[in-house]
Amino acid sequence: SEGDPVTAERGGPGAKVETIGLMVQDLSNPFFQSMANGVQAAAEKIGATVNVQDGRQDLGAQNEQIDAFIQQQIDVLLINAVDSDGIGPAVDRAKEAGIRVVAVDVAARGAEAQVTLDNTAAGNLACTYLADQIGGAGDILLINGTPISSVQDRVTGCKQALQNYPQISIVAEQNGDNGRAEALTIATDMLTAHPDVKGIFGINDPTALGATLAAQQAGIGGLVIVGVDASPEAVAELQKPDSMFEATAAQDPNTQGAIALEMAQKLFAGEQLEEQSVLVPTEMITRENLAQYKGWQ
Amino acid sequence: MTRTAPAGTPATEPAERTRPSFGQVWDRYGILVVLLAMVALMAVIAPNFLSLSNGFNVARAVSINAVLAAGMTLVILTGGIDLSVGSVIGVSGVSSVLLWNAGAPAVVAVLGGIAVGAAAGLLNGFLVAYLALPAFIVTLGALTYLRGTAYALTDGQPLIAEGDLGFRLLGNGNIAAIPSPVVVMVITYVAVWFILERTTFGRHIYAVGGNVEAARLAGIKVRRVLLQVYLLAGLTAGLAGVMFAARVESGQPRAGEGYELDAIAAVVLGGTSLFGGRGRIHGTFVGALIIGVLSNGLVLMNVPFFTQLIIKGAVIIVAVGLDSLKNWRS
Amino acid sequence: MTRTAPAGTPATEPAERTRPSFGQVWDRYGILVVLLAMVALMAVIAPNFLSLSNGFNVARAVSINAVLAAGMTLVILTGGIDLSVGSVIGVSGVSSVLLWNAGAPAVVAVLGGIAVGAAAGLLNGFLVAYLALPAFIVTLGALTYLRGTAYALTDGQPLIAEGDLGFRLLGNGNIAAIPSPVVVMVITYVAVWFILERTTFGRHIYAVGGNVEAARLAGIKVRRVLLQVYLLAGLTAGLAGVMFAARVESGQPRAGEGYELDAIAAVVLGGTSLFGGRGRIHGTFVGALIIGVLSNGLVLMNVPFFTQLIIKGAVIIVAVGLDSLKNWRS
Amino acid sequence: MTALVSMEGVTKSFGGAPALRGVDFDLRTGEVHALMGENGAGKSTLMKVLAGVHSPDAGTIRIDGKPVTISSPIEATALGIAIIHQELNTVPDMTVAENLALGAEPRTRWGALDRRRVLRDAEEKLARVRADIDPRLPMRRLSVGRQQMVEIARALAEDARVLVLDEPTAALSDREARRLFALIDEMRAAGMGLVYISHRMEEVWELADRVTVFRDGRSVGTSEKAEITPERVVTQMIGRNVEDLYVHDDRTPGEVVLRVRGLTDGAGIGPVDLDLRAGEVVGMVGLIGAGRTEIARMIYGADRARGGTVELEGRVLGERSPDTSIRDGIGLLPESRKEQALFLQMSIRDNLVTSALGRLSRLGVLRRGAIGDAARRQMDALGIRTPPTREAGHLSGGNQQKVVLGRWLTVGPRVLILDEPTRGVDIGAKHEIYRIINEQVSRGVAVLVVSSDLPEALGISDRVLVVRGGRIVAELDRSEATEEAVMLHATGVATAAEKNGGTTA
Ligand SMILES: Nc1ncnc2c1ncn2[C@@H]1O[C@H](COP(=O)(O)OP(=O)(O)OP(=O)(O)O)[C@@H](O)[C@H]1O
Ligand SMILES: Nc1ncnc2c1ncn2[C@@H]1O[C@H](COP(=O)(O)OP(=O)(O)OP(=O)(O)O)[C@@H](O)[C@H]1O
Ligand SMILES: [Mg+2]
Ligand SMILES: [Mg+2]
Repeated sequence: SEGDPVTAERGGPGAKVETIGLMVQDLSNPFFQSMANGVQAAAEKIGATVNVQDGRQDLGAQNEQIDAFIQQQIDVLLINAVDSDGIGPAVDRAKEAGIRVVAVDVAARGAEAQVTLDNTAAGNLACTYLADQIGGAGDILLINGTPISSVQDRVTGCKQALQNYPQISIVAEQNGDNGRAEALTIATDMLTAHPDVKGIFGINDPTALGATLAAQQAGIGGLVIVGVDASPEAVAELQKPDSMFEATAAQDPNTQGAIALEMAQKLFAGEQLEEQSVLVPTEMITRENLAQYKGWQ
Repeated sequence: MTRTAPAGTPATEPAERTRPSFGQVWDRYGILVVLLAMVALMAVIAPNFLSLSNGFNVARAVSINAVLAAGMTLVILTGGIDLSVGSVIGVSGVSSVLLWNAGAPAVVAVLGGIAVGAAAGLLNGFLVAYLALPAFIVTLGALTYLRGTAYALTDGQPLIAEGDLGFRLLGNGNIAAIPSPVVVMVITYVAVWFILERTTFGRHIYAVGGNVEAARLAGIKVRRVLLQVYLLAGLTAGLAGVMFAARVESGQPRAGEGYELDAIAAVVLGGTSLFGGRGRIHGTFVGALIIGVLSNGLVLMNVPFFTQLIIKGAVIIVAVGLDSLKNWRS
Repeated sequence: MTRTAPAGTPATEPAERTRPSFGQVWDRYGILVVLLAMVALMAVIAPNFLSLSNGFNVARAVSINAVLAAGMTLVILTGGIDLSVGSVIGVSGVSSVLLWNAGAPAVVAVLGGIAVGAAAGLLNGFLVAYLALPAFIVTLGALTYLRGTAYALTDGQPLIAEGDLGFRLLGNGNIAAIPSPVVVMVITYVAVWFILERTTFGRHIYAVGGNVEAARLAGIKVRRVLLQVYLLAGLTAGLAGVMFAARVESGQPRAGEGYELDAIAAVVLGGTSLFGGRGRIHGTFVGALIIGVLSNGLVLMNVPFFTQLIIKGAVIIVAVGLDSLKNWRS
Repeated sequence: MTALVSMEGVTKSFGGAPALRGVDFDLRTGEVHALMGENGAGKSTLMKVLAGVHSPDAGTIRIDGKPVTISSPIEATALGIAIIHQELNTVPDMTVAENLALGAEPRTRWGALDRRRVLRDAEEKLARVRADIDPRLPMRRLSVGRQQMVEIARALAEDARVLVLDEPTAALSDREARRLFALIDEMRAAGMGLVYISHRMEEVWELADRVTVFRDGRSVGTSEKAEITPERVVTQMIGRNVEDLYVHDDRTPGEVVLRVRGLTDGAGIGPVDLDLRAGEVVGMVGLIGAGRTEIARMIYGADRARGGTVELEGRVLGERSPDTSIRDGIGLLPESRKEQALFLQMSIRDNLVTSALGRLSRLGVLRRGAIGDAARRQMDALGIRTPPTREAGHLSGGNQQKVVLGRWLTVGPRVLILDEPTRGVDIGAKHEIYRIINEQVSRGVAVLVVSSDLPEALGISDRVLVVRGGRIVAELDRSEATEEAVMLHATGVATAAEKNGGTTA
């Protein structure tokens, strides 16, 4: 309904995807970089080109990027939205322009199909593990992040899990800005206020690793620190035998990207999808099973 | 050896030539030339850049920053600055959606959102004008507490609009085949242009920015002028916030983060002096377009995001560099 | 008819009194009082606030912003501004870790990181001093392209340090029971204090900021002074970047985002005028502490982060408000 | 003998606008060489070329016959050339001592700043010009006049062979001026060469050994002391002679328009009583720092008064501020036009109408036709012949001053207070300004003139008020107001005398 939308109907039986648009929340996070790599690799196999755009965690920017993609008349759009609902209108515009839209990692209102990580489950798993490790009782710290859909779901999941452990209480919850540095600073302060906590949950690996550093520097030992993502950084940390960073809920952005492209290709060729919504399972990675974990590509 | 001239000839003022020199022309249109050069370049290297629909894309994408920059121009003309406009976008957008969800009619929701922005601006203005606090710090503080307020209003969660948002037209859709945000932007600029060029208030803005002591001694109510200017900046930011909410059909507490810098960049690129007293609103418009064209073109060219940042930074500097060639004449 | 009055007292030079008035005392120590008041408050309401270890936490947390603010003070004293320091932190931190991973000895890695910052500052300085471009825009551009460069250097990935980082001491650990970053901070401030108060260069900085024309006519090489000031700002930012990398023991391309505003806030809270020519380095130090104490205390009290933003914003404004009470005497 | 300094064919233009069109000028040792000419004639520019501030487009400069190129102020200093610029060039936020040391700060053995010597040198320098100013004071605390004395001290300190004084007395009043003239004589005797730029004829007659007149970027002639006559110089300057410079028609003042009683700022200024009648010019004179400006500003409401009343046509005015004063019909032309009056980057037109926009707009919307007419009318009345859209910053001092005055004529107040209305203005412009004042008075406007130019004050006033220590210590009729009489009161000698010897009848 805007400008003169480029509604050249593309795709159809047997059609091959040639141009792919991929939009991610924040390329400065290795997680999304890996996702991009996954899509790139899959795209090369089918000989398509990918235009990757960084949302810089700004919904406004993602809106502009979609309009530019519409302009480019790309075939399919794989979108990892900063906000599931806020992206809705833009997704509609893309569909009107004849672009097939698949949501990756985070749901996107109006997307025709989605591959999402169960972020709630990830948070749930991580905190269950944490709870068990500290013996089902004691105080813990929760390091939250910038309020975007995926982060919120993890926190929700974590709190759900903790409902089964009445003797565990979250004594402090602060925002670590999804990053190592800020997490380090506030974790230092949180540990000062609550030196006797048993564990820490960080909404992603950078956050959890920042907390780990904080504990080390504060000379506090014996904590159980868990994160989410199982990023290379996290794997490296897990390999240190004495690190307090003990586990992380594995997400596989790489495969996610590949699956998303697969679904988009199907849609483009007018085929039916077995399921509109694929939920990538997540598993806890610990020192024990680290060997089996293949990690991100 | 005494040359005598007819009585009363005034001291000839060397610079009194009225025929515009190249320099003066460049002063006026330099930045415009920069824009056109950029458009030409993009047209050649960026696929599908030069098309009506993409023109509208750019205009639509620019509209929010342009509206911000319009209000910012007024503040900067008085020699001040407003760093809080980005956060105002967050608060006002959220407020308008809150109102809508509370069952208020669209008009009320829109006006409510704008009013919130205006209120924030009024407080900035009061602190700057009547308590004589430095604008930079006052609005930096506002940037911080307003963002906090936006989060607090929604408990940190984005706010989903119930039903379809009554004022979505402000962000999406067309008015007479022209994207509606673009229409809003144009109206804003006409209004600001009128204020600056056709009203006493406009003259007073230039006077206060040009020489505040002289303005006071000339009987201008300096404080009131300052108050009104920050009020207007908050108001336009409030409008931008509502436009943002309408565009994404939801209340995003994080909306507008960092937008203040883009707005200021647009103003300065447009040739307005950060020391106040000197500048034109159409320059700001051109400045906003430069930034918009650049972002759009770089995406179309599929430039990696960090390369985009490098290019953007460089272009901003080069643009003012070219523009400031005028200073080289003196 | 001549009315004659009794012999009038000689022209009283209103402000020639040299005995410090209350006002002057407040000028000097006003902001310090604000800090102490805040510490007292925190000591009462924030758990574990008043302890040596937490004192060190605050100092350590403050150190990076404080070092930034030290260099920023020099720039602002000349009437300029440097928005790029936050991004410099990213570039220089990443560079130092790159060097380390490339097998360079710790010292080289550190100096390399600092040099990168200095180089960035040098370019800013050249554009501001010799091409006379507005500092705000030049450094805004630098903020953008330097961030891009930081990403480019690491492909957008955080850079894990190989082995344990040779210069981690700069960010962690102690020197003589004092956290090493705190030691670095103190050295930096002593150095800047000496430059400003005990060298001709320092006088020239104040002169350029106070009245650039007078400085030029007095034979001061204005451009060189400006160049050096931006160079120093880049250098201190580079140092801050290396400290950051050492603290997080990795190269984070996102490091320092938004730090420029905190640094400027510290400078202005410290009583330095954004118009230049007026200010003291110890004020900046106090300003940085105010910000640090506030953040630390709020976290200790586990205040929700959006409430923290609201309080921080308000406190910044109130602090300058109290400080500017001095203006009320005139 | 070869000249100490000789400049030949010096040309300089700014952005295509010529300021100097091939000037020859020479300076001998042991002489005071006066430069005169209209505003914008090029006097300061020539001297800035000599001082290394501007580099000439063409022309040669010789010192002792040897050609030199002077491309920076430092090089000029090195060559023994010192200059006191027309505009104050001080750093307000630095102390007097630091200002005096600026650019040549003494260093300790280790290269650090030698703060003790900075202070010691400052005291010496100030002593040399016999100015009792505390070198520890921030510059901003000094009045314009005292800041000027500091500038003089700084210039004299660099024991130079050539000293240029560009309108040094513009901010000084008689006593300080006298002190300066004494110094000038000493330096001349010591064999220095001095260039003296001024718009005050009297000073030139008194000091100059030679006078060179500038016009339109050219030198139009140099006269030896013997052949200097006012007529000749003035004619060379503006192409005609000004018969009687100070315009003053005989007139009989009307009713008291403005009545001030017990006005004080509670800090050294006042209490002040004074009456202004319709159709009269009252001069306010005194030494620098006497407080004339403060009194004027308090009446207008630019500064808050702590006590006393101001009555306008029998009506007591309450809390005054510039905007209320303008509404009531009081206007003030401030002391320094660049800092307090002019909007340099605005057009002449906008400057002229700034205070009258209320009348020239409807519902806040500008009546552009009316504004254009009003501006054009004023420019004709003032004799400003240049496009109304021209930036005020590009005008010469004289025309700038006329523009500021014109702003008040556009408003048309009942009471007009003029603080140093002809500071730094050339004789032609001065004459026109006096004419305008006279014309206003004839229309029944009451005018209060603060002036440090004593002959001017006496020449145009019907009555003269002498200010000392923030108070009015004497009121003299036009008939009895002689320079001597005024100085007696201004310096306090008169009142002292009266104590031991009755009052004057
Ligand atoms: N820096 C400058 N840039 C542009 N024009 C200038 C500059 N300095 C002087 N001019 C112009 O050069 C001409 C000569 O100026 P100058 O100051 O030498 O005159 P002047 O004789 O000193 O006048 P006055 O008696 O008012 O001081 C004027 O028209 C002035 O506008
Ligand atoms: N900027 C200033 N700051 C502080 N005190 C000032 C300032 N200007 C003037 N004064 C003081 O106010 C008094 C009057 O100063 P001022 O010189 O303005 O009086 P004046 O009679 O108008 O002299 P003139 O007008 O010749 O300068 C003096 O005591 C002076 O020291
Ligand atoms: Mg001059
Ligand atoms: Mg005065």
